[in-house]
Amino acid sequence: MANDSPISLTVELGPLRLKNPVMVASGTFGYGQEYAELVPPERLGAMVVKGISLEPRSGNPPPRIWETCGGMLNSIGLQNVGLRAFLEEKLPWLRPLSVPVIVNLFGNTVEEYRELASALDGQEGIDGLEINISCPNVKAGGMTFGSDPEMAYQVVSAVKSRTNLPVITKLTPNVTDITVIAKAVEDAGTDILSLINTVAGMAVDLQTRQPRLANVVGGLSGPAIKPIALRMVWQVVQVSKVPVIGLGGIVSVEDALEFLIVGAKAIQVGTANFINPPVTLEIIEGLEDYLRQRGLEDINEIIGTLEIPEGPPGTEH
Amino acid sequence: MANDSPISLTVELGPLRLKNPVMVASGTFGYGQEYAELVPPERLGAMVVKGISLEPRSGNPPPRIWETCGGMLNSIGLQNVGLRAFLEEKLPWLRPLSVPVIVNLFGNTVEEYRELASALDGQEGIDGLEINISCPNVKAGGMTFGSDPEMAYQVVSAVKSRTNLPVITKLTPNVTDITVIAKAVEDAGTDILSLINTVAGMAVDLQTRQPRLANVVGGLSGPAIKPIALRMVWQVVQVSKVPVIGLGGIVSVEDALEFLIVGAKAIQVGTANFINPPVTLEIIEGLEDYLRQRGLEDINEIIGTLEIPEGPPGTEH
Amino acid sequence: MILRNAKILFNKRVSVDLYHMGLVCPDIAAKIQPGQFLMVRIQDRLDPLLRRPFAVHRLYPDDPPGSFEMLYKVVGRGTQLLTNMQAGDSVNLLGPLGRGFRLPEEKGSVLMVAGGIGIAPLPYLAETIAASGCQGPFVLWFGGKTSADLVCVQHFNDLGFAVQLVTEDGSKGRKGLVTSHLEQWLAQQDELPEVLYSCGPYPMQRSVAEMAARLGISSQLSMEALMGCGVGACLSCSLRCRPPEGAQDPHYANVCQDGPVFDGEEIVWD
Amino acid sequence: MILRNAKILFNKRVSVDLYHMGLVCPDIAAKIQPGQFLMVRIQDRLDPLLRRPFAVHRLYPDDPPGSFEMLYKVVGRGTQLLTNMQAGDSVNLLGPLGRGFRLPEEKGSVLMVAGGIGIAPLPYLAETIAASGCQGPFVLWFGGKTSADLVCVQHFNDLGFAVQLVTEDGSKGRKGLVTSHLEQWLAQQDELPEVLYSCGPYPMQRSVAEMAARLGISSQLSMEALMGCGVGACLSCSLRCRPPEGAQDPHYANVCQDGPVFDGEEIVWD
Ligand SMILES: Cc1cc2nc3c(=O)[nH]c(=O)nc-3n(C[C@H](O)[C@H](O)[C@H](O)COP(=O)(O)OP(=O)(O)OC[C@H]3O[C@@H](n4cnc5c(N)ncnc54)[C@H](O)[C@@H]3O)c2cc1C
Ligand SMILES: Cc1cc2nc3c(=O)[nH]c(=O)nc-3n(C[C@H](O)[C@H](O)[C@H](O)COP(=O)(O)OP(=O)(O)OC[C@H]3O[C@@H](n4cnc5c(N)ncnc54)[C@H](O)[C@@H]3O)c2cc1C
Ligand SMILES: Cc1cc2nc3c(=O)[nH]c(=O)nc-3n(C[C@H](O)[C@H](O)[C@H](O)COP(=O)(O)O)c2cc1C
Ligand SMILES: Cc1cc2nc3c(=O)[nH]c(=O)nc-3n(C[C@H](O)[C@H](O)[C@H](O)COP(=O)(O)O)c2cc1C
Ligand code: FES
Ligand code: FES
Repeated sequence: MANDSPISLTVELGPLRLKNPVMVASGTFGYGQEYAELVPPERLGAMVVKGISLEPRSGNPPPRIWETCGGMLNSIGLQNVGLRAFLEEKLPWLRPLSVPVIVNLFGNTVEEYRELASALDGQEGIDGLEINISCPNVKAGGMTFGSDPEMAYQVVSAVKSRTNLPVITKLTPNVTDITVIAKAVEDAGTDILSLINTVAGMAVDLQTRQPRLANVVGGLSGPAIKPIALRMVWQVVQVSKVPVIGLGGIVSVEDALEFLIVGAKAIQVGTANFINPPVTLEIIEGLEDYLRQRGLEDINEIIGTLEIPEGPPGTEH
Repeated sequence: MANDSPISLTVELGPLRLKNPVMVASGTFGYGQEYAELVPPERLGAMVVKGISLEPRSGNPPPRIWETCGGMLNSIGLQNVGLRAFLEEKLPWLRPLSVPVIVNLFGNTVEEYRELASALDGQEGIDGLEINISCPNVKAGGMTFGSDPEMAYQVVSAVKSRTNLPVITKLTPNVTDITVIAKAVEDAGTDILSLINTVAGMAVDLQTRQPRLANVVGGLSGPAIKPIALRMVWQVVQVSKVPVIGLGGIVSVEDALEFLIVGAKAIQVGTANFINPPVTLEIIEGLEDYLRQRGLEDINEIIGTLEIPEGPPGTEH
Repeated sequence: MILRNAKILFNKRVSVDLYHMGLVCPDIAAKIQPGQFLMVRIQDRLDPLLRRPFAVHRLYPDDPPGSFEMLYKVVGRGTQLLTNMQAGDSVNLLGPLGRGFRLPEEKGSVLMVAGGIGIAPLPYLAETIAASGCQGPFVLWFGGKTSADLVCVQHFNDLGFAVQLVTEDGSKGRKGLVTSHLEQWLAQQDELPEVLYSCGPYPMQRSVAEMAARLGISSQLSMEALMGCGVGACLSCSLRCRPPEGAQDPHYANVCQDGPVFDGEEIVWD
Repeated sequence: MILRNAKILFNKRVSVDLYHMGLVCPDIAAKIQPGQFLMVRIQDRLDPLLRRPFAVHRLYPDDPPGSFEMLYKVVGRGTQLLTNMQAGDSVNLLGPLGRGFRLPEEKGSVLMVAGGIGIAPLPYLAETIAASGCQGPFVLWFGGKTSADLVCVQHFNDLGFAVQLVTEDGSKGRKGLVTSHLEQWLAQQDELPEVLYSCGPYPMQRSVAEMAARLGISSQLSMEALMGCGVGACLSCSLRCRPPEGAQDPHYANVCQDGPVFDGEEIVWD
């Protein structure tokens, strides 16, 4: 087909309108500056910045990373500059960019989430919030907010009560039934869901017989987890009324298409940024080519078009 | 060190005594016959055969398998010859072998598990049972037994009530907190725990926009899941009083050692049998070499020797 | 069942996406029958993870001893990697695996049908039949998308085969689907072939099997399936077949063990 | 920050587990400073997954233009794969990255300390210093486990360095740890070097830094860390450092961005 046929990659995620469905995932793209020489932020559908907390956090002691087969473990410990430094030092650089900036946030208590939401609400240059609920609830003995529907509900309600910004809730895969959490945060009013965060994992150094990560357990990301992420996105889109952003192991346009076909309205790229910094740009171009080759003009024509022949689903293996 | 120093790989798993800690995982080694030309079953610590049910099962329609990055998805649907054919056609070949034979079993109801246990109890040539609780409970709307502590408890009690054979309960990783299930089946009297079973996953064919598996969702196995398996084994050994068998993504002696060091008393090899059939024999030799190089004589000297420097565990990432 | 590292003799492109790979492995060469296959581990790393099944395309017992040839088509990651291999490198082979073709009677007339890469196992079968003293006549119907798919035709001519070519785009031989032209041709024969050997994509195999059943020709079809182990241990290579006495329905056979060669009548087609 | 595929000029073994790899990449060669590093993607597959950090060992501006050399030690999967690369192949480079070494004053006397593969970034630094018109004197203390670790000594001699060798097994030079011999040597000097550059394993770096602090020598240490991105985006390459004004404690710097070269005083040692 003619290369000049008009292709639209625009997607609407509730209140959020993106010129293309390709975002960068929190914690894997810094604040945009780090990769700016290779990836002009304006080219992206949206940019999710490193998660921030009310106060600055030192993070975990090193080693914080280990490579596994098809993936990597990280235990950064949510190190970040904290709210004030973010507003004073990072936001000014982000503000002029013509790309939607999503601020990823987390807290140790529901109150911290609430305060963060208030502080970020109405800040010029912020286009949405992504709530990271994969964090230990100190008041609940460190059980993560995201693994309990009730706690997840509280966090999301707290944030929603203090902001008019589009709210994305980011789900953890470390649960028995992710649809239960999805429904809970949907009831709490989240505008959008994003999944998955990292899968808890571990590795051991045979020389020292010590864990590869000082924190012992870390989060597994990268292509190894893609089948898990894709399955969960598919499960969630079937039950949820709000738009879903899919992520987990995406390294190519083919991967991105799998998520869109099962029903994700947008995707995020994380670990792949480290391996191949221009990967997001390649995916954007790849999506246009895919549509062109099939004589399609709008990315929405392929979102959620998974075709299930017949035969009983139901998971047996 | 002298190569003739006496090395002992013998491990005791409660009532089960193995000449070495290397087993083959259910469903990946058939009934032993398939690989016998390359892997003499007698060399193995134990052999877990393909899971059986009361009645024969056709399994899922094809395609049943798809390769992913560092792993594979399968949805065999627990196809098996059924109890009677197993006893009449498979067991006679297994009986004379001087290797502990573990029968992996599953049912759709607690009653089916109970009946299977009774039927297998006291059968000459069977040295233990492994309960696969990663199966949908038809009476509970297809929720898997293994994802609910109460249902898991019932299944294990039912089996224990009908057999004097050592009982291994095999845990599914698709849960929020695997230690809760581990404790439940321990209370129900399981003699041994094995983990992990496959992680639920999915893949899509971009040409057809159909799932790669006719069953849509399948079980992810192979090196990709090793960090998840290792983390769960570590979590379980800390809370459980019964011995733990570790598996999930083991392809080398190094992988096996990681599981032993975190506290598994034995390991199982699954997917790796397909890739490198003699892998179990290589692991057994590798364990001996590892001990020899360190001047150790007994594998038990390394089991559970994980050393955690200081610094707060607690999962943040 | 043998596990061996086999040296690569050559690895050359013979068409757009088709390659010939020559291998030496006397132990396997001595045992493998036409239609049986090998599980090939392309390299000793974990990507790609699983072995890939390939047929023996031709056997060269003598130059050098114990050598044979694979014909492979580049369809994905594994076969792409195969193209990077060079003479002197080695691949790890598991085999011979599965049930191969049964040979025809002394004076049986033989019809072979191939679709695309389905040609792969047939030259070795043809050589064996020719060497078995079978008189023929021998006919090969060979269909492809384009002329680029129609490789090693000369070799069949040399073996005394009458070769009929069909391409979907008409770039060589008759235009259209091999099965429709085959059907017309069979209608015109006053003597039908006694055995029909066929290898190709599922839809082609189905119409070949139905055709053979209608005409009462016994058909042997080499079927494909995605495979995990290749030895009957994983049950992932299922093909729906007629249930044996007393077995439940649906009945799934293992392509790797009960096949890859099946009688047309055994298979229950979607 | 530049991303380029760079052609491999040569890849030769220079010692038991040490290799020299020559690369051409004019854009990077034109910008990279001594002590800065590159994130190397060994191949475009997913195993190994992450890039690996390597220093520029020597720069060859002219033959051919824009070429340089890496010195690498085989310690695991990625470096093992590097050894399979051949002249003509290419690797993907991201760089120049990080903060390199600051050069000394015109008439500054220079002491370099290297432990094992820690020698990697020093020849390029030495060449640059020599070319900067700095008078020296120049001294290199180079320690290894065995003589096999002590490579490219001649090159330092040619640059006018007095080279002191130490091996743990005594197979070459003095026997023992480089730091203990260095300490004795420093005690005997009536003029202390103005700048100390050091690269090596963490324990060596610690004692070098402590030594320098005691004697009031300003030290620049090139530190290592496991790296995810190499550009400051993932925060995985942490090194505990003195907290800046008002920052909380513990303070973790990014080796990839705030380093890899740190002043000895910045670092808080375990
Ligand atoms: C018994 C048997 C014998 C075979 N003999 C030959 C042969 O001689 N020459 C040859 O070129 N091919 C042969 N095949 C097919 C060959 O095994 C596949 O093409 C190959 O495994 C693809 O690997 P890949 O990594 O390149 O593709 P993948 O990346 O694994 O997959 C790419 C595409 O190829 C398809 N594919 C993958 N595996 C198979 C498979 N086993 N069968 C059919 N399609 C598949 C997938 O559906 C996917 O769409 C045979 C298959 C079987 C079962
Ligand atoms: C700024 C910087 C510059 C470097 N320059 C050089 C150089 O010029 N030449 C050279 O040979 N090496 C250099 N290294 C170290 C090199 O990056 C590692 O040896 C390499 O990444 C190991 O990769 P691998 O896949 O072979 O090992 P892996 O399989 O990843 O790991 C094997 C072993 O190597 C250790 N290791 C892995 N990565 C690192 C790392 N980044 N630093 C230290 N140890 C590691 C692991 O702890 C593990 O025990 C440098 C490191 C840094 C941070
Ligand atoms: C180094 C690193 C840091 C991360 N930091 C955050 C974070 O601060 N907040 C968050 O919600 N997710 C964080 N994540 C998770 C990613 O955003 C993403 O959910 C996960 O990595 C899966 O996607 P991927 O496989 O494409 O990397 C981090 C991931 C990595 C690898
Ligand atoms: C093809 C296949 C079939 C399996 N069948 C069974 C089974 O019948 N019962 C069972 O408990 N586990 C079964 N499993 C799970 C494995 O026993 C094992 O728990 C899982 O594959 C993880 O180990 P691995 O990564 O080493 O393969 C099967 C796995 C595969 C790949
Ligand atoms: S491929 Fe495993 S049973 Fe056929
Ligand atoms: S390696 Fe990513 S921040 Fe340094």
